[in-house]
Amino acid sequence: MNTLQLCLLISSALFCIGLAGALSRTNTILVLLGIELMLNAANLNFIAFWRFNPAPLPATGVIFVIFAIAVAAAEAAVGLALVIAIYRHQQNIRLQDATRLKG
Amino acid sequence: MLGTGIIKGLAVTAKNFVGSFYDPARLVTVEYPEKQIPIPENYRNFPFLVHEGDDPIATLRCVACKICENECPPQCIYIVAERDEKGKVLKKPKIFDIDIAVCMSCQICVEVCPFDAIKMDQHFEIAAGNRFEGLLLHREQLAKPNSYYQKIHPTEAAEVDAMLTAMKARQAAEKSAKAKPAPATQTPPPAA
Amino acid sequence: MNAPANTNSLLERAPVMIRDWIIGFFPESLRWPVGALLAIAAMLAVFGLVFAFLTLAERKLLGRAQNRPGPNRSGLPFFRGTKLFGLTQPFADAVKMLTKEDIVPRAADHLLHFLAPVLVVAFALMTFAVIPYGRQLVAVDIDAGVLYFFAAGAATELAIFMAGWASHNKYSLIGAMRALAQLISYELPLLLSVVPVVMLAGTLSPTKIVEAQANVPGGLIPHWHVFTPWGAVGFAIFMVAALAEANRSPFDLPEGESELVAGHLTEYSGFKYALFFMAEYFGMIGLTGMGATLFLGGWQAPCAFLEFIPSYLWFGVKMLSLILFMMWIRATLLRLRIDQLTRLAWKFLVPLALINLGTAAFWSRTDSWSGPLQFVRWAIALALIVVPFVVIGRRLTAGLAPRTYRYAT
Amino acid sequence: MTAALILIALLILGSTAVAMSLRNLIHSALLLVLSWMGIAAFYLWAGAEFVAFAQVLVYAGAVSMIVLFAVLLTRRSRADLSIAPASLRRAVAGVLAGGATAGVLTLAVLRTNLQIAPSAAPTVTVQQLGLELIGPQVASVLVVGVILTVALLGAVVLAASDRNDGKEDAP
Repeated sequence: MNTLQLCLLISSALFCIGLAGALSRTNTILVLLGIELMLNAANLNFIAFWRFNPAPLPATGVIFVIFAIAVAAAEAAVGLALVIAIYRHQQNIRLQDATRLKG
Repeated sequence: MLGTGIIKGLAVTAKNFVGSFYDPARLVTVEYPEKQIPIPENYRNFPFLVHEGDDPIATLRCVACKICENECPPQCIYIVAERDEKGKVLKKPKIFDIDIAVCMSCQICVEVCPFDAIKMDQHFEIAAGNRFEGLLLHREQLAKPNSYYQKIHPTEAAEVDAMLTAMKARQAAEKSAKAKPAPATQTPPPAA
Repeated sequence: MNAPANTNSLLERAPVMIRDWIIGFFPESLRWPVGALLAIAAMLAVFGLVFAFLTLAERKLLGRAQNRPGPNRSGLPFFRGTKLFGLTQPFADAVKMLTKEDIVPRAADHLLHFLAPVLVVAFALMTFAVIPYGRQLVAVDIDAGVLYFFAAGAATELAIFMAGWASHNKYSLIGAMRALAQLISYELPLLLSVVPVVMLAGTLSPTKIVEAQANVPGGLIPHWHVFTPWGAVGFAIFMVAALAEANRSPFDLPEGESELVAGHLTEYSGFKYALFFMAEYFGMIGLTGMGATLFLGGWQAPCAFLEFIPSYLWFGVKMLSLILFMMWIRATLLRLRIDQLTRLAWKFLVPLALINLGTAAFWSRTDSWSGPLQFVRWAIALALIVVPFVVIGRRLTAGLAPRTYRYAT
Repeated sequence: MTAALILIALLILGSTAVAMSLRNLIHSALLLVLSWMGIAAFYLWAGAEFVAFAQVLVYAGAVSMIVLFAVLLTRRSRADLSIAPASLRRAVAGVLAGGATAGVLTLAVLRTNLQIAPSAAPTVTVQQLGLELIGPQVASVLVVGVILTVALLGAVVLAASDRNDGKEDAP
């Protein structure tokens, strides 16, 4: 096992923790955070591949991660605005209760 | 325009900042232990006992009548009258204690005293290390000369003194008037 | 470094020489960690002292601005009657703070309650690492130093939130929420005001930004960013946002002692309180240091013939005058309300900073204009600043006539 | 080198796992900040310092703030924060799905023959990044800008309350 594989294992473990969290928790905020963690795990992969690429490209992985971070920030903002809207609607943020499309 | 108010405000504080160095009259505070603000004449805090002569305890005006002790709302005065060998009550206090931790400066003791023996003091630096013994004043600490009273409350003291001398004169006149028709057999009037 | 003779004097090189002399005693493998530790120790000592005397300076300045003498009584321990203008006040305060009882509410979140003051000082100290204090005096010279500075600074607000949450006190929690709202609002103008500098200097490294503001040899006018139209606006926005980031008056809503007791500090006492106090001043030192670096030429002397004075002294003078200006503002302005605070950020500072970005772009495109065109360049740039300022400012204050007082004169 | 990586990995995975299983939302959020900082440490370890600082600035500075704000805004009392655990079935299903994915990914990673460069980390300066962004990647930059603007507007529209509380006083 080389260092790249170690990095990939770390990132897949992070991805799976995020996945398990997003699936098993009922709080909307924690589900959103789990999705954030999955995005972060993908970013770890980009950096790991960029770092250990046998034929290095100057900045590709870094650029990828910069865009991913920007999109993740946008996702967090919209997601949490949704959480607040849900809370205003049904006075809690349990995911099971948000089942109606029309309110 | 936006911001002009801020600049005006900054100018004001800068003026005060610089001015406080050049113009001591601007400083609103007094450096207390070195300098003191003169105390207004009618300021009062805790009572003291007036004495007339050089010996503070012997010449107290107080006759231990206990009126003030009875009237004191927070019950901070404790008086025991002096007795001679036969147990006869003398007209002076053996114990006169005021607990100024309890006293509320109401001045009722001064109002009710028929002999002008208790007056309000202006001494306020009374901090003590012990709040029980340190703030329980005995007659030795309470006794202060009439001249001190005249110094701290000049107007009031002048009235009291005028009244006392008038009373003394009247008593002396009555005494001399009584002495002619009949020899003095009665007890003398209470010492003023 | 082949600098001119007068920039290479003994005083200029003294800090570096002392460091080299001390790490000369250690074997080769230990030199790097020892040098880093020395830098940390020197920074802690210098800024600890600066912090101590800044507290005194602030109290003196506020006192004088309110026509009071300020603290002037503390003397020396065994010489009664000495006063020394109160110069020993900080040490008396320190002794008092350290000997006070450390009270933790029973319902508090004990771990977070303990971690918050530690973290807030740690993050504030981390920002010091990238500021260039002098010609060769920078602890860590990293390529993305400006970004590092703001990343570390953003984290302090997290520690303030932890303090407010862990105290289990409603005032603390309101203070923490205000701190969050304030940070979210003012992070944006702070970063946007820095972007033009990064754009025109073409680097994120603080040392290179300082070098970009170097004097023209023999020049008399400082070549600082603040003396350009976009730089002046950027500096003003930076200072306003820095006041908010450092929780200084008039943006000290998280503490707000008149309405929130002491905000997030309510349940802190003794040494932990002192740590928060220290972090506030460290934050102020860091932000003003970065402001001086980005806009006021960092350690550069104003003109070439003044370069015989060591660079770190110039830096100190600039930083201290900015801090004193912040204190002057504190003596003058009232605390804002929370809605006024966010309105000022989103409706005034952010649009202004965005327009300023355009001005900076114009300035960099017209770099080659000279002669009479120079005047045209200045006129256009100034118009690009003044017109939005007046228009947005009028929008902001619309409907607010000068207040009339019915009972006060 | 590898020791530092393992330490960082323990920090990231430990704090994330604990954060995802805690009942107190505030503790979860603060632990996630720790794990994001660990990820930034990983980027530093890999030599991508710009990304590391951007990660701290965006995640520890902005996203964590919004998360904490959302947590505080969506509760009625302090006790509200200790959310009841999900039903056992749901939890087991979630962990099983995560574990299965982890197994698949681990097998895939270990079975693939990945070549790595023995050389040091590729260095990328901020200037190179900037040139890359405004040169070949300029279209993506514009798209990301549009996404961010739309997200900002969308968040404002979603979170803004319908009723108007009357005019406030301006500063």
